[in-house]
Amino acid sequence: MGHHWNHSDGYPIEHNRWIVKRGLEETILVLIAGVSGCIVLSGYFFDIRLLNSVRLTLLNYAAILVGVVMIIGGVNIIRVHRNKILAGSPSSAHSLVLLTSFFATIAIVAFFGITSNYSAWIYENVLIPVERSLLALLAVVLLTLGVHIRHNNLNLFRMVFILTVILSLLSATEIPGIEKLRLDQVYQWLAGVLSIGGARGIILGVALGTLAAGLRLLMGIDRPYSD
Amino acid sequence: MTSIRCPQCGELNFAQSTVCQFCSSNLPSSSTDELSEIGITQPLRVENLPSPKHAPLFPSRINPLDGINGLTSFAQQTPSIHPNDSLPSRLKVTDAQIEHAELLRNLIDAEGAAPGDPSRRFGRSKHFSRFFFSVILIVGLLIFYFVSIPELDQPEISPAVLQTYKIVENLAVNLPALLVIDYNPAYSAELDLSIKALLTHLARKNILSVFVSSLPTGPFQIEKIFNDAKKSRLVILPDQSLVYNLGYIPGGLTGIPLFIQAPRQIMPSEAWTHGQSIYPELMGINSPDDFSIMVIATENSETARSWIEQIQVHPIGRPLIFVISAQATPALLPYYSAIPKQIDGLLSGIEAGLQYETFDSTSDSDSRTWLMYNLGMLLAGILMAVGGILNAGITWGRHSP
Amino acid sequence: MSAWLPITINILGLLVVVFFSTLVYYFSQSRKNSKRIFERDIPAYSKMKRSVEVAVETGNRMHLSLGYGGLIGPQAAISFSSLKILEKTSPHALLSENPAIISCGDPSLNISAHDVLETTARNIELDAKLEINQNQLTGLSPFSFAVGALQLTSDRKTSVNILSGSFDSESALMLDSAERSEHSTIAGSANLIALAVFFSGTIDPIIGEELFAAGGYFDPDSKQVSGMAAEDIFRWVIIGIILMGTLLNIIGGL
Amino acid sequence: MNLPDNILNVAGIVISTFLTLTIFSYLLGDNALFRLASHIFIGTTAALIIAIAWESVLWPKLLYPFLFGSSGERLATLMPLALGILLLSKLSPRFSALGTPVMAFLLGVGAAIAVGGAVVGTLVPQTLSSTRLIATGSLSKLNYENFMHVVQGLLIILGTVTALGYFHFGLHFRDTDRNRISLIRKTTFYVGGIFIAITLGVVYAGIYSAALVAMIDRLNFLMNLLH
Repeated sequence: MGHHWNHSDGYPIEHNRWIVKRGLEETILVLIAGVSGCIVLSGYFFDIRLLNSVRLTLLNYAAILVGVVMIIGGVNIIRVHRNKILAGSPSSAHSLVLLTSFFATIAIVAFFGITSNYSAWIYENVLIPVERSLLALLAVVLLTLGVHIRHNNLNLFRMVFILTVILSLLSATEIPGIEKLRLDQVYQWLAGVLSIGGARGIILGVALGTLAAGLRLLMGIDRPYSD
Repeated sequence: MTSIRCPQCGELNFAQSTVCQFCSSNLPSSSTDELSEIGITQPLRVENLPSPKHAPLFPSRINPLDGINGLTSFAQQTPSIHPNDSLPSRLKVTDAQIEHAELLRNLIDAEGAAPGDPSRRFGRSKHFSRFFFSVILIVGLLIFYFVSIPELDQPEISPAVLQTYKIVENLAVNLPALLVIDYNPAYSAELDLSIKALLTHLARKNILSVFVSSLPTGPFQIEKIFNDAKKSRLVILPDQSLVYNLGYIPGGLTGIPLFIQAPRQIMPSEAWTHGQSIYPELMGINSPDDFSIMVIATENSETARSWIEQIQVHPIGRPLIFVISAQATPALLPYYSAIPKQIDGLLSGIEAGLQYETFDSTSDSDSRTWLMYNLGMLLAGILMAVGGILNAGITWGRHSP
Repeated sequence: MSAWLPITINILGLLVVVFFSTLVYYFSQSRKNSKRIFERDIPAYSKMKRSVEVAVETGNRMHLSLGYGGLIGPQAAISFSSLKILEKTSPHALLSENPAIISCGDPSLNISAHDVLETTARNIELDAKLEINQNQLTGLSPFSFAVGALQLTSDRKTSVNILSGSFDSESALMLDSAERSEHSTIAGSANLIALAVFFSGTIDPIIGEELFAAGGYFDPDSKQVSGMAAEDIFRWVIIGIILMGTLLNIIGGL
Repeated sequence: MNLPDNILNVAGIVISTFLTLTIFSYLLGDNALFRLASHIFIGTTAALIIAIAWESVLWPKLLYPFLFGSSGERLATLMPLALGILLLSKLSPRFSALGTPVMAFLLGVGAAIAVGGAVVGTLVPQTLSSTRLIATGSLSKLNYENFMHVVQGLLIILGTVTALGYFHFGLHFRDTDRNRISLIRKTTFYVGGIFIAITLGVVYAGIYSAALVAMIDRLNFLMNLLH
C-alpha cells in the first residue's frame, strides 16, 4: 500500500513477508470489488427480493460515499492552491483569489443557508455569466478549429467531416435565399439517416468497451484500486 | 540535449533525427535557421543534471547510453506495424552530442530569435484568424441592434416537437410530473427556453411539476427557473404553486439506478416530508411510475445515456421525454429512433424551445434572438466553406512541386 | 411487444455477460508467448509513446488530463481506461526533468490517479517524493475543471498534452490553449461531443472504443488483450445478428 | 441582516458584467484578468458543490440520523459512517492504505453500474432494434414511401454495421504481413470511417449552435445594459 514502500528496505526476509502481505491484501481487495460488484450487477438481470434489498443498500452506501469523496476533493483543491501560495509560484496570486472566493462562498452559504437568496445570487451572478461566456468563447474557438482543420493531414474522413459541418450549418438557417437551396433536405438525410447509423455504431462499440473494462475489473484482472 | 520541430507536422524531434518520428517526413539539418525550434531551455550538462532530491534523469540502475530505462522497452512491447516504432540508436547521448548541444545553445544565444517554422507561422495565422472571426461574429450578430429588424418567420413545428406536445397534452391530470434538470449553467440559455415552455404547458393543465437534479449545481438552476418563471409575465405560475424542488439526487449519476427503483430511499427524507406538507399528492409517490411523465433535460450525451440505460433496466410505464442541447441530439437519435422507442419525446436545441412556445403563444424571447441565431449559423457556414477551400488550396500548393 | 421485451433483454443481457466474461477469462489465461500483432495500428498510441519519450529525453513535461468522469458510476469504464494510460505512461513521464502532471475533474478519479502514481513511483524506485501538485483536481464541475486545466495545457515546460477520458465541448478550450502554446496534443474520448471537437482539433484522435484498447496497445500481454479479443468476437456476432435479423425480417414480410 | 433587493441587483449586474467581459478578453489571448475570473469561478463552484454535498447528502443521510435518529437509524448509518471515515484516510499519505478497501468497494459498484447499463440499456436493445428497421411487409407492396423507408433502413444498417466494424482490432497471436488483411475489413474500415465522420460533423455543428446561443445571450445581456 501507499506507505509501505518507504519502510520496505530490501532485507530479503522483510521483503518476502511484505510480498506475502501484499498478496493477501490484493486478494481481499479483489474479493471486495468482485462481490460488491456482482451483487449490484445481478440486480440488472434477476429480481430476487433479498438480493435486491442488499443491492439497494450497497447503492445507498455508494451514493453517501460519493458525498464523502466530494469533501475529499474540496480538501485536495484547497491543498493544491495552498501549496502554490506557500511555494510562491507565479500563479500564487490567482490561487489566493481562488481560496478567498471558495471560503467566502462557504461562509455565505453557511451563514444564510443554501436555499437563501444569497446562494441563488452567487449562482446567478458568478456561475451563470462565467459559464455562458466560456461557452460563447467556444463559438469562436470552434469556428477557428473548423477553418484551420489540420490542413496538412486533410484525409478523406476529414473532408467528409468538414463538408458535413458546413452543410449542417447552412441548412439550419432560414435566411431568405439560403432556404431556396433546399439544403434542409440534404440535412434530413445527413442527420436523420446517415448520422444515426454512425452514432449507433460508435455507441455499440463503446458499450462493448465498457463491458470489457468493467468485467476485467470485476474479475480482478485489472486492479486500479490496489496501489 | 536539443530538439527540432518537424516542419510538416510541427512535432518535437531529437536534434539528431533525420526523419520525423511522427510523420516520417525528412527533417532539415540543424542549421542556424532551425535553431529557433529548439524547445529546450537547458542543454544537458553535468551541473544541469537534477539533484537526487528530484527525479533523476539517469537513475543509478540506468546506463546513460541506453537513454532512460524502459524507454526502449516501449518499442519492444509495441505490436504496432508502424515503420518508426522501434527506437534506434538516436537516443544515445554521446559526449560529442553533448558538446554539439552546447555549441547549438551558444549559437542560439548569439543568434537571438530566428524566423519561425511553418507550424509556428500556422500558429500565428491561427491567432490572427481567431481574432478576425470573433470580430466578424460579434459585429455581425450585433448589427440588428442598429439596423431595422427584417421579419423572419418563426421555425415551423417539427414532427418531434408536435409529438412531444401531444404526449404532454394527453397526460393524466391527477399525477405530478417529474422534471430532471441535468444541465450545467453554461447551457441554461439554450435549454431554459424548452423547460419554461413545458412548465407553462404543465401548469396550464394544472399538473404539479416536481424537479430533481443529479448535478450538484442543479438545485440552484431549478430555483433560477422558478424565479425566471415568476418574473416572466407569460409563464402561468401564480406564486410558485404547482412546482416543487426535490433537490439533488445523492451520489449524482451513481444515485440514478437507486432513484429509478426507490426514489424515497435515496432522496433525503425531509425533502419528501416538506413536499408532502405542501402537496399531498406527493404522498402516493413511491417510484418514477407514480409520476405521470418523466422529463430529462441535459446537454451531455453521457448523462443522457446513463439515464436511458438505467431506465431501460426498470422501465417506467410512463412517457420519457428528453430536452437536450443541439450538440447531444445525434447521440440520442439512435435511442429515439429505436424500435421499440427508448425515448418517447425529444426537444432539441433552441428551435424546439421556440416552436414549443408557439403552442401556448407564450413567446418569451424576442424575434431578434432567432434572427441572430440564423445569421450566426450562416456566417459560420460561409466562413468555414471559404476557409476550407483556401486551406485546401494552400495545402495543394505546398504539396505540389 | 414492449410487454415481453424487458424480460428477453434481461435474459439476453445475462447471456452476453456470461459469455463475454468466459471469453475474457479464456484469453487472459492463454499462455501463448508469441508476439501479438494488431491488424489495425492506432496511430495515436504510437504517437503517445514517442511524444512521452521525446518529452522525457528533452526534459519537458507530459500533461495528462483524465477528464471529469467519475469512477463510481456509469462513466467508470471510460475513466478506468484513462487510468490505464496513466499507468502505462507514468513510469517514463515521472523520470523527466519536469515530471508528469495529471489533471482531472472528479475526486474519485483524483484519488485513484494518486494511487497509480504512488505505485509507479515505488516500482521504478523513484527517489524523489511525489508532489501533491503533480496530481491536480482542477475543478469540481466540467467547465471549472477545463478552465483550471488551461494553465497546465499552456504551461511553458509542457511539451505534450494527453486528453483521455470523459470530456465535453469545453475540451475545445483545452485544445485551443495547447495549440496557442504550440504543444502537441493527443486526445481521445467516448463522448460523441468531445470526439467531434478532437476530430477537428487533433491529428489522430482516439475514437470511442479505441480508448478502451489502451492497455493492449501499450503492452500486449495476454491479460491486457483479453478484453480486446473478446470485443472483436462479439463485434462480429452483433454484426451477424443485425444482418441476419434484417434478412429474416424482410423474408418474413414477403 | 438582509440587504435590500435593489442593492443586490445592482451588485449582481456589475459583477456579471465584469466577469463576462473578463472572460471575453480571452479572445485577445490568455491574460491575467481571464485567469482572475476563472479562479473566482473555480473557487465558487467548488464551494457550492461541497455545500450541496453536505446539505443534501452527508448531513441528512449520514450525520443527522446517526446523531439524532432512532436506534434503528443509528444502526443503519453505522456502516456507511465507518466506510466514510476510512475513506477520509485517503487525505493523509501515511494512512491512505486504510481507504483502499473502500475504494475497491466503490470501484466494484461503479463497474457494475457501467456494465449493467451498457448491456441491458444499449447493447441488447440497440442490436435488436437494428434488426427491425425495415418494417415487415414494406417490400411486399412497393410504392415510393415504402421504397424510401427501405433505403433509409438499409443505410442506417450499413452505417451501424460498418461503424462497428471500423473498430475491429484484428488481434493475431502470430506474425502476419499486412497485405493479408481481407478486402471486407478494408471496406468496412473506410465506409465505417465515413459514417463516423458524418456523425461527428453533425455533432460539431450542434456544438457550434449551442455555443452560438450562449454568445447571443451574452451579447444581448451586454447590449441591454447600454439600452
